[in-house]
Order: sequence, then structure tokens, then C-alpha cells
Amino acid sequence: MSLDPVVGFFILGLVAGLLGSDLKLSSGLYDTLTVYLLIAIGLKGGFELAQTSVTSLILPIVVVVAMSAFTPLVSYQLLHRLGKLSHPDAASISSHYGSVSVVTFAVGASYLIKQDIEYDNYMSVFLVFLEFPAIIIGVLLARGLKLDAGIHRMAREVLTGKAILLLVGALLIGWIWGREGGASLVMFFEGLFKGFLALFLLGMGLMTAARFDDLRRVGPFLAGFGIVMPVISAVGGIAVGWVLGLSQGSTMLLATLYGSASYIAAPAAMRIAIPEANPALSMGASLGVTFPFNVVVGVPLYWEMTRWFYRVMS
Amino acid sequence: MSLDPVVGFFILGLVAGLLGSDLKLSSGLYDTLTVYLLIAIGLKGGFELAQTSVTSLILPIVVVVAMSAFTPLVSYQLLHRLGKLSHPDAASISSHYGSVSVVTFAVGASYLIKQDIEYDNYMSVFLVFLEFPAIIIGVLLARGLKLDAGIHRMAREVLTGKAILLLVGALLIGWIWGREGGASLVMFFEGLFKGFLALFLLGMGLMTAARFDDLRRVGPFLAGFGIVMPVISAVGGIAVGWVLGLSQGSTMLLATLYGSASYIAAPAAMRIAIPEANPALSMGASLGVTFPFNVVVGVPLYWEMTRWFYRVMS
Amino acid sequence: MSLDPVVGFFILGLVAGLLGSDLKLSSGLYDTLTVYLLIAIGLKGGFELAQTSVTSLILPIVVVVAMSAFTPLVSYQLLHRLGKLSHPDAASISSHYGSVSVVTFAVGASYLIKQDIEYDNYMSVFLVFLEFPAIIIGVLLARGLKLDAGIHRMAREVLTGKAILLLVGALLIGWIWGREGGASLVMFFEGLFKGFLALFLLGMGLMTAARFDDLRRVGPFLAGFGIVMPVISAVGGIAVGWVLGLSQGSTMLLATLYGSASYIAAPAAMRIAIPEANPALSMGASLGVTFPFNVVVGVPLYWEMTRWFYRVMS
Amino acid sequence: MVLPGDVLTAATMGPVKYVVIVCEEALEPLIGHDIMDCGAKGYTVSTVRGRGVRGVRDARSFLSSNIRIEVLCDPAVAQAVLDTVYGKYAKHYGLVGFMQDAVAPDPDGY
Amino acid sequence: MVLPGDVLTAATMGPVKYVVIVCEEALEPLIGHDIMDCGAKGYTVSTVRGRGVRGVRDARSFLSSNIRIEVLCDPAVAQAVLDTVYGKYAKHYGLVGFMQDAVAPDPDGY
Amino acid sequence: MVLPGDVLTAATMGPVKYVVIVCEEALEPLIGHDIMDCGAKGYTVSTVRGRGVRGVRDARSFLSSNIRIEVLCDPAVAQAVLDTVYGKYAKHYGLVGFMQDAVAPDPDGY
Ligand SMILES: Nc1ncnc2c1ncn2[C@@H]1O[C@H](COP(=O)(O)O)[C@@H](O)[C@H]1O
Ligand SMILES: Nc1ncnc2c1ncn2[C@@H]1O[C@H](COP(=O)(O)O)[C@@H](O)[C@H]1O
Ligand SMILES: Nc1ncnc2c1ncn2[C@@H]1O[C@H](COP(=O)(O)O)[C@@H](O)[C@H]1O
Ligand code: NA
Ligand code: NA
Ligand code: NA
Repeated sequence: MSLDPVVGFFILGLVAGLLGSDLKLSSGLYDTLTVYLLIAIGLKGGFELAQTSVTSLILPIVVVVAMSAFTPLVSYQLLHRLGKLSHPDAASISSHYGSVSVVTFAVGASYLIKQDIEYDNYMSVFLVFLEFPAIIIGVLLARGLKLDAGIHRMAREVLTGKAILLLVGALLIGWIWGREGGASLVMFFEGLFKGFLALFLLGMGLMTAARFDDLRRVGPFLAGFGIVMPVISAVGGIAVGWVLGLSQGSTMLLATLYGSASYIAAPAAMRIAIPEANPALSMGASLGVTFPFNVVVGVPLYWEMTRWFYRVMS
Repeated sequence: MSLDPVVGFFILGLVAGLLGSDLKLSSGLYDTLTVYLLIAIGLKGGFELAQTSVTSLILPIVVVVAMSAFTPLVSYQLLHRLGKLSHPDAASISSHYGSVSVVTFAVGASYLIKQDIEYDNYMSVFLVFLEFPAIIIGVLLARGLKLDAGIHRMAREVLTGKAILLLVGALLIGWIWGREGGASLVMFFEGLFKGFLALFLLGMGLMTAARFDDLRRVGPFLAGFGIVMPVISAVGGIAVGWVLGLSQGSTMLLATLYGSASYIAAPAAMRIAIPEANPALSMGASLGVTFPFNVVVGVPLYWEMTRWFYRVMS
Repeated sequence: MSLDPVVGFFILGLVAGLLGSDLKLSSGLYDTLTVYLLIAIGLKGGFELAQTSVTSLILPIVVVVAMSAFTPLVSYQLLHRLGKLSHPDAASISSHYGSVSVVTFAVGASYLIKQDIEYDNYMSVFLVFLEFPAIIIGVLLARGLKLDAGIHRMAREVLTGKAILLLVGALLIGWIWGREGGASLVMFFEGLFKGFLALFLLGMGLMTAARFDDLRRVGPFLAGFGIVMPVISAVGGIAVGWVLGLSQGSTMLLATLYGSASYIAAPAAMRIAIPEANPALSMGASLGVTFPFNVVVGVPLYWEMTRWFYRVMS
Repeated sequence: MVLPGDVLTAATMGPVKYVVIVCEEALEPLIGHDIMDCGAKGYTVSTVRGRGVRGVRDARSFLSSNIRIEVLCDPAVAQAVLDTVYGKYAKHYGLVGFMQDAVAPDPDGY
Repeated sequence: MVLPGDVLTAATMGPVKYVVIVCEEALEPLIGHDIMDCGAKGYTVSTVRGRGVRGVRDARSFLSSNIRIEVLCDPAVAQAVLDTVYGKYAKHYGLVGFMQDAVAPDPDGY
Repeated sequence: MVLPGDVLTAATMGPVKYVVIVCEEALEPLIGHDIMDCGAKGYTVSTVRGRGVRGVRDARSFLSSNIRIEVLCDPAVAQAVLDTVYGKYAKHYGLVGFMQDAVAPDPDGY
């Protein structure tokens, strides 16, 4: 089995949900798992930063962030022009696909560890910086460049959203204390990571099953988009990683980030910033189509694509 | 102390509840602990299956499941004839006693580990198969052999209940990936098992104390039944284990399974399948009498009984 | 960094709260963390007791408890006379400051471990005995020595409060089974301690930020009291520790206990026993001023004070 | 239901019926279906605990805690909901239900 | 209370009083007893959060969050519940209470 | 509001309006402010789940679950709350609101 066993838990949750089981995770447990995963990932990045020359990361971050604008801009055109989706809906969905999914990233990293493939731990720093630009692009697409009071509240809302705050906060803590200073936290936040991730994916499976209802409203165009767009974005990620000279493992993770769609930070921000957009569409596509696709098919696919690309280019 | 320290937490919860303490575990924590225990037990069984010849388990499972019908059938006669309980109540309580308690099983296994007694990890496979037959027997007792639409809904409800689903699902995951493939989950689901079990038993103590009120309604007959029936069932379990040639440790666990009464899967199913039955009676007996009896007295007793039986028979 | 990284999580929570982030921990998670910390600390004390001659602890406990009356008595005079606070408010706040904070204690112990300073694990036994005397003193101050029915209910309420019950219960379990008998619990309750403490402090930061609103009502006198009184109490703790011949680490922890203010046991008891007292005042001071002061400044300060005192006295 | 562009003021308010049912959590999916079948457009559920002739019921019992279902609807639906729910479940389950008058914006939307 | 075999239709409906009290969670056991002492047959409790003159109150404060207690009962009991609760606790605790008319199946059961 | 020393009896009871709003959790801070701006003295919130034309909504969706806000206030404030909330949010958010009569001790305190 090259898949990580945590994927098994995702499928278990999916099956339970589709069978109409009474299995459910309490909302308190979801919150706890989210908080845990965000801290654990931030901390790992921070520990890494403490051992890396930070200045050497500035250029890659700028490039990675700049290129990440590709996904929401292309998505918007596809959705609005080809898919005939309304202006606000196209903008909102673009935001979801331009932003990133922390759990998809974790599944990607698990896959690499399982296969004994090396990657750079500072990839979680990229994760932090990729969370919000697409959210801002989405708002700009929807409301134009009116830099009114609303946009300030929005920016603040996004930057103080729990996803960014916990990622950045834990990153700083890991950076300041370093892996040695924070050694007492390693057992909890690294040793148990897979167990928490398994529970989280069980819950994601249940939630995805609940979203299958929305899929009907989503329609075939959006369902197709939810599979094709991630692959396109992942190709972009592989190209960017290769240009930046990242290792194959790191490049695959960048592809996974580009190819993943947000379902924590983006929906919360969009609900306030573009209330005209129908959340059933964006969440139906991101949770109902893209997340399961990425977790089960996308992650191994992106790895094969990366290997192939590096072989061809070398 | 031959008792496991987790029993201390059960007593602590019991004392706190009886003293009217404000100590309580949130319902979210109960849910989380239940999910954890079910997955951990299923996974352990699955890891074991991956190393065992599965075909060699088919016969024992068939025998163990077939013989498990003994408890609900005898229970029903005792309760209805001797105890003068109503038809639906007798059927519902029989279901509870015919099914099994995951936590009692875990306490039994802890006892054996504490005493350095070996047992076969595939016992948790038996656990999975013993959950539901008694539930179906209970429904048949209450409604006769009318295989109407209701019975199908019921069967589905039971088989997709969270207890079965998580046990079977985790078993399959453990089996497919094996202990090596699932190594990253071992720390979380095995290393922390006792800690989670301790918290769970603390909660069970609180809940048992809250059930003492129901005990008055339960009356002396049912209270006596809640102690005598498990011991009878355990004797049956010892005989079956001996006939199947199980090791002493495994036989003791089978006795514990037969002697334990369900309080997760059975009550949920009965509430829908036999609504005429009074849940205060079945839960009062199973949680208020049998669970504490088994955890504190039954588990060591079943071990002594097993040893004695094997000594006499050899 | 001589500070423990868990303090970083407190600051992260504080910042998130002050920025108005949507980050929040579910109430179920708070309950779970509280239960965990109380059990973990009690268990540690119990394991220690099992290896110590208990009779040798009786005298220190009597002295430490007797001297702990100093804080509430002095507090009451300061608050009522100097601060012109109403009779019930002064009594209630005195109770909070006379009692102890489990988390402040944990942060103090973490600080010592981080600096490789030894202390006696039986300090958590002191913690247990210091929880409630001040609560009783507070009630006596507010209602006089009327030993009516109410006082009995109160005493019962306090002694069966979850803080006391879990601490005492876990202490007894640890004592009875000993570290060897309870070995299976060590990974969960000791190995993960820092992780749970980090999450708890994250929540405490959020809660402290929410209390900053109350601070305005608290006024400058009470805010000053919330910083000065802990330092005075800590000085008393250092003197008592020195007289009892404790090690420097243990003395520093005693100072931390004396200097900490309760926000779990005391508020719950006061709300019932002295309903006339305004909880915004006592909680504003104890959570809004004293807790952050102790966690960030107090703990290192008390260590420096202890070292200085021992150097001067030797 | 309010459609985009509608102007909402006191003038659009009118009478609706408000129905509340308290029962065991196990009944949530069943009663949920019944309510929709009776013609309601939606309902709201909260998890509650309670005390009645069947003793104390809260989330700590594994069995299930209580739920509180509330429905805004027209008088005929309201009566149908109470009749259906009482007719089907009152015999074997702890159940409390009642109906009140209320005034809501856009009353025809329910 | 509905007994097995009763036929439940609109005909059995009649007026009851509906009382709601919002207060600190710490008062739950105390007010629970008071309500039963006033003659009610049961009550339903939910955990809520709120804002009032004492500021924001939610479950994150260790102190306790708010609860909402609702009681269906006859008019005399309703008045007694409000009188008792206000008389005993309104002085020192944040408290909000009110009473409404409602129509319920089997009104004599309350 | 009840001040220490007040004697509270049936005599002090009088009419108030009771307003309930069910909406997405994301609106809690926004509507909370609106309610206070309309002149209410406080409000009570509970987390609920629901079904309506926008499908099932519960805490398992990351988006947010529903909340139920209840306000006791005088008739003018009640109308203002409903008008404001419907005017601002009914277009884009799932929203249900209504108003009822109630009788409360100390009616002038609201
Ligand atoms: N008079 C009442 N007022 C409000 N809720 C009630 C009343 N009686 C019962 N309940 C609720 O209905 C549930 C079942 O009631 P019972 O079947 O009487 O135990 C209780 O747990 C309460 O939540
Ligand atoms: N006007 C109101 N309408 C509804 N609930 C209220 C109102 N005022 C206060 N409350 C509730 O009662 C609690 C205590 O109120 P207070 O004592 O004013 O802080 C608040 O936390 C709210 O839950
Ligand atoms: N008729 C109704 N009665 C009570 N609650 C409702 C009703 N319709 C909708 N709701 C609540 O309002 C929320 C949003 O409704 P909707 O916009 O219709 O999906 C639902 O999730 C329910 O909680
Ligand atoms: Na993306
Ligand atoms: Na059994
Ligand atoms: Na103190």
C-alpha cells in the first residue's frame, strides 16, 4: 500500500456517511482537531526555520506567492466565461481554489514520509503564505478595486482568522524556541500527528458524504472543474518548484498546495465578504469533489507527475 | 494491586457522582473517547489479522457467534417467566445482555496485560462479531418472525451503527495496511490507549452513579439478574473457549465478552426497534449493576474461574 | 529563552483575543483540558507519595496550610480598608487570592524543568491542600462564624468541587498503584503534559483577552493589588519554604502557589456562597491581571527572589 | 421566503403559528421527516436536557439527550405537525409539544 | 401526560402557560428544584450565551455560561415559578424571565 | 432591571415583546451589534441546527452552524430589530424571525 493509512479513515468516514450511519464527530472535536493540526504544522515549519537561513527563503516565497495568483485568475475566467456562473459565485469559488488546504498538505507530506522521500520542512512556511492572497484576489474580483472601509475590515478578518493566526503563531513559537527549546512539545505535536490526522480525515469523510447532496446543485461543469483545475494548478506548482530548484519531494508538496482548495479560511471569509455567493456551490466543489480527489488520487498523481517532469527536464 | 489502575478512575467517577460533585465530562469528550476506543480496538484486531491465517478463524467465529445466542434466549426466559417483566422489556434487556461491552473487554484485556498473561489479539475480531446477533434476536423475540420493512430498516440501522462501523472499519484498515504499514498510528492508538480508557472509565463512573436512581425502579429481581446472568454467561464462555482450544487468556476474554452487557449499540437500536420497552430498566441494569460488577469483581473472577476450569479439565 | 514555550501559546492566545480573531476553543475542550491537567498533577503527586515517607510530610503540610491563611486575611484588610471595596467583594476576592491556580503551578514547574532545577514532586500534594482553606476563610469573612446549614452545604460543595475531587482522587490512585503499577498511564499523563498545557494556555490567553473588558470596572486599585499581592504572598512562601528546609526549586514552587490566584474552584464556590459579590471584579483581577503577570513575569521573578533569599540566608 | 430586491418593513408582517416539540434525540430524523411531510418549509433544532416524569435526561446518558424542535408554519401545518407527532410517538417516547401565535415578516413564506 | 391508547386530535388541545427563565448555569440545580416545588411536572434546559447589563457571558468563562429553562404548566404554577425565582435570585444574579400563552395537546397533563 | 430591595410580585408584571431570530453563526457579532443599536438591553443566543430551503445546516459543516437569538424588549425596539435584521441580511443569508407577546416581571426594565 503506497497510500497512507490515514486515507483509509477518510474512506471509512465517507462510507459511514453514505450508508447513513449515526456516526458523527462532535463539533467540539472538529474544532480541537483543526486547532491541533494548524499548530502542529506551524510548529514544524518554525522548528525548521530556526535551522535555516531565513534570507534564502525570501526569494522563493515571493515567487511562490506571486505565481499562486494564477489559479484564482484562471479559475475565475473558466467559471464565469465557460461555466456561466454568476460574478460573485465565480469570484468566491476562485478564492477557494486559489487558497490551500492544510489537511491535503498533511496527507501529501504523509505520503512522502511513507515512501521515504525527502522534503524540506520549511514547506509549511509556504503553506502559511499561500493561505490568504487568493482570498484577497477573490474579493477584488467581486467588488473591484474599491478600497473602501469594507475592504479593511475584510483584510483584518482574513488575517486574524484562526487558520492564519494559529499557523503564524505556532511558526513564530517554533522559530523562537527552536526544536531544542520546544523539545517538550515534540511528542504531542509530532508523535501524535498521524493519529489526529486520522480522526480528522474520518470527520472529513463524513462531511464530504454530507456534501454529496450539494453536488447535485453543483452540476457537471463545476464537478469537472473540481478535478481538472487542481491538476492544472499542480502542473503550475511543479514548474515553479523546478524553476526554484526545489527537491522533488518539496516540488510535489508545492504542487499539492497549488492543487488543493481551501475549506476553512476561504469559506469563512467569503461568507462575510461576498455574501451574494452561494456557499453550497463553493463548498460542494471544494469538499465534495476536490478534497476526496486530491486525498485519494491527486497526491500519488502529483508525485508521479513531479518525477516524470524532473526526469524529462534533466 | 492486581486490578488495573484504570479501575481506580471508575471508582473515582462513581464516588464523585454519588457525592453530587459538579465534575462532569462534556458530551463531546464522551463521543471522542468512544470513537477512539472503538478505532483502537478494531485496529489492534486488524493488525493481528494481518499476521494470522484468517481461514483458521472462521470456525471459531461461527462457534462463538452461534453459542452467543444462549445468553439472550436464557435471559428472555428468566426475565419474562421468573421476573414477570413485560414481553418488550424482557426482549430489550435480553438484547443488552446478549450483546457486548467494548469497555469491559478493554478492562479485561488490561487485567491480563497487567498480570503478564498472554491472549490472542484476534479476540477483538470476536468482539466485532458479537456486537449485533443479540440485537437481532431481541427484535425477533419482541416482534416475531415478521420479516417486514421494519426489520430491514432495523438491520441496516444496527449494521451502520457507529459501534459496528468503527470496529469493522478500523479492523479492515489494520488488516489492509498491517502493523508495519500503519506504524505511524501505533503511538496514538496503542501508546495512549490506557490514558483514554482511564478518562472513559471516569466518565462511566459518573454515569453509573447517575443511573443509581434508576436502580430503584429496576427492583431487586433485575438487580440480581444483572449479577447472576453475567456469571452464567461467563461460564458458557469458558466452556466454549476450552472446547475451541483457546489459550487461558483468550478464554477469559471470551468469558468477559459473554458476561458483558451492551450500553452503546443495543440501547440505540432498541429505542427504535422496541419503543414499548422502558430504557430505564435495561440501562439501569446494564450500566447500574452489570458494568460496575464486571469491572471491579467480574474480570478477576472470570480469570480465576478460567484457571480453575482449565486445571480441572486437564 | 529561559521561558517555557508554553508561555508562547499564552501570548498567542492573548494576541488573538485582542485582535478580535474568530479563534476559540470549544467549551468541551476547556473542560477536557481542565480534567486532564488536574488528573496529571494529582497522579504525579501520588506517584511521588508512594516513594516518600508520608509521615515526614505531615508537619510541612500543616505549616504550609496554616501560613496560607496569611494571604486572604491580609488581602481582605487591604481591599476593604484601603480599596474601599464592599464587604462581600473584599471577602470573595480574598478567597480567590488565598486559593491557588493549578496552571500557574504547572507553568512554574515547567520553568524549573526547563532550567534543570530539581524540585520535589510532592509539591502537588501541597497544591491539593492549598485549594480550599482560603475558600472557607472567605466565607467566614463574609458571613461571620454562623455555622448554619448553609455553611455545611458550602463545605460540601467546595470539597466535592471538581478541582479537589480530581486532584485528591488522582493523588490516591497514584499513591495506591505507584509509578510502577500505573506505568501504562505515564505516557498519556506525563509525556503529553506539555502539549495539553500549551493548548490550555492558548485558551487562557483568549480568556484573559476577553477579561480585559472587566478590567475597566476593576479600576486601578484592584489592578495594582493583582500585581502587588502575589509578590507579597510569594515572599511569604519563600520564607515558609526556607524555614521548612525545602530545596530551592520546591521553595520557588511554594512561592508560586502562594502568589497564584484561583479561577476554577474559588469562583464557583463564591458564586453560591457570597452571591452579593460581583464576579466581574474577582475574575477580572485574578484572570485579567494576576494570571498573565504570574505566567510571564512572576514565575521567573519568584525564582530569582528564591535564589537571592537562599544566598543571603546561607 | 424573501427574494432579492424585496423591501421589508412592518407592513409585510403577518400572523404565523409557532410550534415547539421536545423529545428524545433518537427521534430527530424521524420527526424531521414528519415535519417536512406535513408541509413545513424548515425547522430548527437545539440539543437540550430536561426533567419530566421519565426522570432527568441529559447528554451524559449514552442513550441520547433531548432535542427541541421549533417550526414556523401556517395554522393547518401546525396542527398537522402536532397531530402527527403525538399520534406516532407520544405512546412510547417522552414528548412535549405546544403551539403559539407569532407575527413574522413575510408570513406567506412559511 | 398521554397514556397508551389515547386518541390524540385537535379536540384534545387546550391552553397552557409557557414560562422561560434565562440565568447563570450555577443556578440550574437550585432553580430546577424550585420549579418542581412550585408544582411543575417537568422542564427543559438548554445551554445558551448572552449579553446583558452584566456584559457578555459564554461557556468560555470558567465561571459558568447561561442556561435557558422552559416550563409548560398551568397559570398558577407559572406565576409561582416566576415569583419564586425572581424573589430568590433576581437580587444577586443576572436573570430574565417571562410568560406566554400556548396551546398544547393534553393540556391537563401539565 | 431589578434593583436590590425591590419586592417582586405578580403586581409588577406587564407586557413585553419577545423576538426570535434564527440565522447563520457567522452573523452573530453583526446582528448582536444591530440588536443593541436598536435599543435592546440584552439578548440570549443558542447554537442550533436546522433545515430550510438552503438544506441541512449543522455544526459539522465548517462554514458555521445556525444560531437562535432571542430578545425581550418593548414593541418599538422589537419592530426595529426585525426591520433592521431583515433589511440588512435577508437577501443573502438564510434567516427566520418572528415576534410574540409575553408577560414579564418588571416590564420597564427591557
Ligand atoms: N412541563 C414541562 N415543561 C417543559 N418541558 C418538559 C415538561 N415536562 C417534560 N418536559 C421535557 O420533556 C422531556 C420528556 O418528558 P417526560 O416524558 O415527562 O420525562 C423531559 O426530559 C423534558 O425535557
Ligand atoms: N433583553 C434581553 N433579552 C433576552 N435576553 C436577555 C436580555 N437581557 C439579558 N438577557 C440574558 O440574561 C443574561 C443576564 O442578563 P444581565 O443580568 O442583564 O447581564 C444575559 O447574559 C442574557 O443571556
Ligand atoms: N419554517 C421554519 N421554522 C423554523 N426554522 C426554520 C424554518 N425555515 C428555516 N428555518 C431555520 O432557518 C435556517 C435557514 O433557513 P433557509 O434559509 O430556509 O435554509 C434553517 O437552517 C433553519 O434553522
Ligand atoms: Na490551491
Ligand atoms: Na454479553
Ligand atoms: Na494564592
